[in-house]
Amino acid sequence: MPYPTDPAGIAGLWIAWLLMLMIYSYPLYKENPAFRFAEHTYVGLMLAIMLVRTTITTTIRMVGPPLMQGKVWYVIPIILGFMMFFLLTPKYRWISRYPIAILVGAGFGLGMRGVLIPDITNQVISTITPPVTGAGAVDWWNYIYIAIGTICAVMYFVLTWEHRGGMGYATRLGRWIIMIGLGAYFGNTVLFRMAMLSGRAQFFLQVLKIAPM
Amino acid sequence: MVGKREEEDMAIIVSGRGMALVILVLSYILFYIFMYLGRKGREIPVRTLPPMAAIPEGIGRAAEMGRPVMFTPGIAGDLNDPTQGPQVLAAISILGYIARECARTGVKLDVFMPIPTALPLTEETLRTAYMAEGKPEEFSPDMIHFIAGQSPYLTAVLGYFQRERPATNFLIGGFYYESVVMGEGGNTIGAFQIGGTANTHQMPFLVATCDYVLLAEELYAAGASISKDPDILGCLRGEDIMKFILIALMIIGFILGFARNPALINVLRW
Amino acid sequence: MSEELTFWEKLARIDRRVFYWILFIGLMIPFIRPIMFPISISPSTRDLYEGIIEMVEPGDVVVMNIAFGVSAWPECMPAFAACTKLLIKEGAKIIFWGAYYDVDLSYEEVLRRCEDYFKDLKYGEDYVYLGYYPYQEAAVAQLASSIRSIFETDNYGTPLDEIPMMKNVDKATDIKLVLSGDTGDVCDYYIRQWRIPYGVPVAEIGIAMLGSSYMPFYKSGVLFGMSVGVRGGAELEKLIGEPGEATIRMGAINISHILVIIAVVLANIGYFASRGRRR
Amino acid sequence: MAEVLRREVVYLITAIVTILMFIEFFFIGTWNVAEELRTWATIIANISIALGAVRLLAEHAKNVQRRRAGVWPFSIWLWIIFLVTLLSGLAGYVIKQDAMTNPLYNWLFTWPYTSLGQTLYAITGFYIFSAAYRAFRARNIDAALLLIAGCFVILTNAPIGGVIWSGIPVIGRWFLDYGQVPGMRCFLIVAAFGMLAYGFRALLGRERGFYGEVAGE
Repeated sequence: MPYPTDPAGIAGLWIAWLLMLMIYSYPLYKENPAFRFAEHTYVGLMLAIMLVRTTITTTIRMVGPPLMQGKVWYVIPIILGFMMFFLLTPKYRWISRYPIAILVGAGFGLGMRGVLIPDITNQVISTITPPVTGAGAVDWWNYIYIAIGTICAVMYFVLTWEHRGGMGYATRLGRWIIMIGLGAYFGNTVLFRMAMLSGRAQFFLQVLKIAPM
Repeated sequence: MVGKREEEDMAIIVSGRGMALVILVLSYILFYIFMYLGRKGREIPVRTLPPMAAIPEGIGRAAEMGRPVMFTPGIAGDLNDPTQGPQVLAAISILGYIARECARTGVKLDVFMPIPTALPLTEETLRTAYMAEGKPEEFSPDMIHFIAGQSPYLTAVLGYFQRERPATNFLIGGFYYESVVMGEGGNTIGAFQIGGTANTHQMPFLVATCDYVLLAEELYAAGASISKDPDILGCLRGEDIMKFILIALMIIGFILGFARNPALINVLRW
Repeated sequence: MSEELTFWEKLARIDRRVFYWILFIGLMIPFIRPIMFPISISPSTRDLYEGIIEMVEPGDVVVMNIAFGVSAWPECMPAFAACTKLLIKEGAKIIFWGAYYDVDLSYEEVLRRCEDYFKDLKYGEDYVYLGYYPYQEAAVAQLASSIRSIFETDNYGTPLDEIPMMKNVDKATDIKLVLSGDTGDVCDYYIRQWRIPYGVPVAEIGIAMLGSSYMPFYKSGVLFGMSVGVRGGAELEKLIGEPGEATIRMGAINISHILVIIAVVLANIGYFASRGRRR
Repeated sequence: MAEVLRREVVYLITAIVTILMFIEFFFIGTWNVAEELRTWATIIANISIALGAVRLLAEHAKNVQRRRAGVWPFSIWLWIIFLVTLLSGLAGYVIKQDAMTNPLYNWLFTWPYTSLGQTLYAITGFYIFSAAYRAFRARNIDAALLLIAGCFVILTNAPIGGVIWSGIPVIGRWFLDYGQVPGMRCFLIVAAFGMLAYGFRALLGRERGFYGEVAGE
């Protein structure tokens, strides 16, 4: 955002800056009331923005027009939606199971039918697809590494048989290969977290007009 | 490439999705068979998991040093959450085992529980464990420290590490970033640590800070090996057979790959 | 406990807050005095860039899915803005929608960052903003079968049939491609409900960790390209020839990553040194 | 009868919805029921987001009611800021069909909310750095492999890695483009089967965590 010029914007900028310092007083100093204040501010804001955007306005948007067009049965999902709130009353909690049943059914139905091709067959196909014609030794090495690595790593997750004999060696290799995967994941996590933190360091300077906004 | 809805003569199954249907149906049949066998009393063993084997070692260490043991399932999810819930449930099963070991050796156990919905179950599990070891009087609800909210929870656990210096920490369950902080805190006081989670984003931190880690499905298997739930164990056996089938397919395909024979790939694309 | 501490043991006892301060101050340096090094382009980013150029013809309708919150702007926004610019250059018509409740602000930020590009475009003819849909697989699946069953109107209440660019667009098959900027697993939903059943090309422009978890999808051709976090953003900025926020931020990435490496190396030297002594 | 309504009927609905989704995917034909159900599920999910919020707000109301030491003033503040934001957003929606048009809501959203969100999200950066120094040790082969791969990737992601030694990005890129693939692919495959098993148990009514049955009753 450009450096604001109106008073409300300038006030907002400095309040945002102060709230940031209040949060970072926790790691940089210790837990204190300022941190708690800022944390509670965030939760209050988040809940309100969430409710405004989701439950209230989006429901009206999704259900309003069809009801206007005379599709009366759109009342049913609304009633089902509000039946969820019985989850909060121990005695009538079972009523909330009906909407949950639809959510769970749709969620698992879509999820299970969805994972079969991209997560299973496509992965097997990709593992056993040899490099294109004219590929060099490096490509063949990568083909062998990925195929053997995947086989051993999947074998590592065989959980109801003891890993004895040859399988023991394969699964040990499998675990190492999983560790290499997690290592790369770790490297990417560091990138993500540091990018986020650098954004805050930049903002710290921007408000003080040391860095350009 | 990917199957589109091309209406073929006499075809019932959408093209390109046949293999997916085969995998789905085959998996379900296998799950059902082994769940059925499990319920009939057939024992399905879970392979030796080094982290589980290390639990008595960790508790023995605490007994030697005369210090307590800490357990926490992380704050990632509520029991009702379809991805985090099963992890917390498995963790609570493992807690039952830990509690029995602690009761037997007389080691003090502290449980940090940030999930309100899991509180009753935790209490029940601990009570049962102490009862099973014949020491119901040693159980007290004060062993369970309930702290809501991520940062108060973190502060409480770190403070506890400094004060009580637990000999062994169990960080098993559904974790968010608290895994880094607690893993580090436990390391600094020289605790023996056993971790476990199915959240990929926290696995690297647990591996880097813990002595033993239960990865992904291992967590569920460990939980089931203690709770002896025939449904979960039966499904695990079924999953394993499917994994063997996939492994066999990959080995065949890998060898065919050197000959550039696309037969298997074409079958999988059916 | 009272025995003499070695150098390494003393070093290991430094208060953790010291590290926090070092890091926070270290991160500020590059914003005052930029540290720039050439950036190489990774294959997944290049595939994303070339894929868009190859596939998108002027007039094609493209979906930009905003599935990251305001909180992930520093990581996701540069790549997202760069892709928007590229799509506009290619003449695509863009549908924006999002699965995060704070999507409104993110959408406004995209418009602001690509101001120069949007000023010649007309809302409703060249781009449209449909707003928020619930973070659910069912919603994404339903968007694939009928956009109108989730969004009867655009975000400002205009019925979709009255919006010129939406007239003949209702199903996944009417969409040329989907670019999803994620912090969570929404792209999984697009893979399962758009890519596989309808064959719509999908690419990921999310946080860096997804660069690992989605790598198998990219390798198996399910995703046609992938931009990895802020680094991907910097690469895209280089490819479209407009160095921006991500490029500047690479300076801070340099500093912080070097600090992390030094920390890990020092810690492990100390660990092995003191372990050797104990034996 | 009541028992049947509470359990079996519920499991039956779950199973029917799940199977409908399968049929639509695998078999040729038009399946309007499945589409209608998905719209319903979306609306239900959208309404139920409020559930978490209601729970949290009730928790804070309780804090105030019981004057929980050190917490209740913050809980009051949370309620105040919640109500102000909610009402201003609704005012904007009622007047101009768009909550963002209310200046107060827009201001709260643009400044405090954005800043706090980014700040809280970034805090882990600190923890990772100190943990890198104080805890990430190559204590066994697993951790050693993880750290080696991790360090190369870290240096590859930062452009400076290639300046230090030109071999770093080559090795790091190998880890990113090939080295991590089998491990991550294995997670995909294993998680997919895990989901099939979990969903199958849900289909049979033998997995009940999400109905709130485990958490007591």
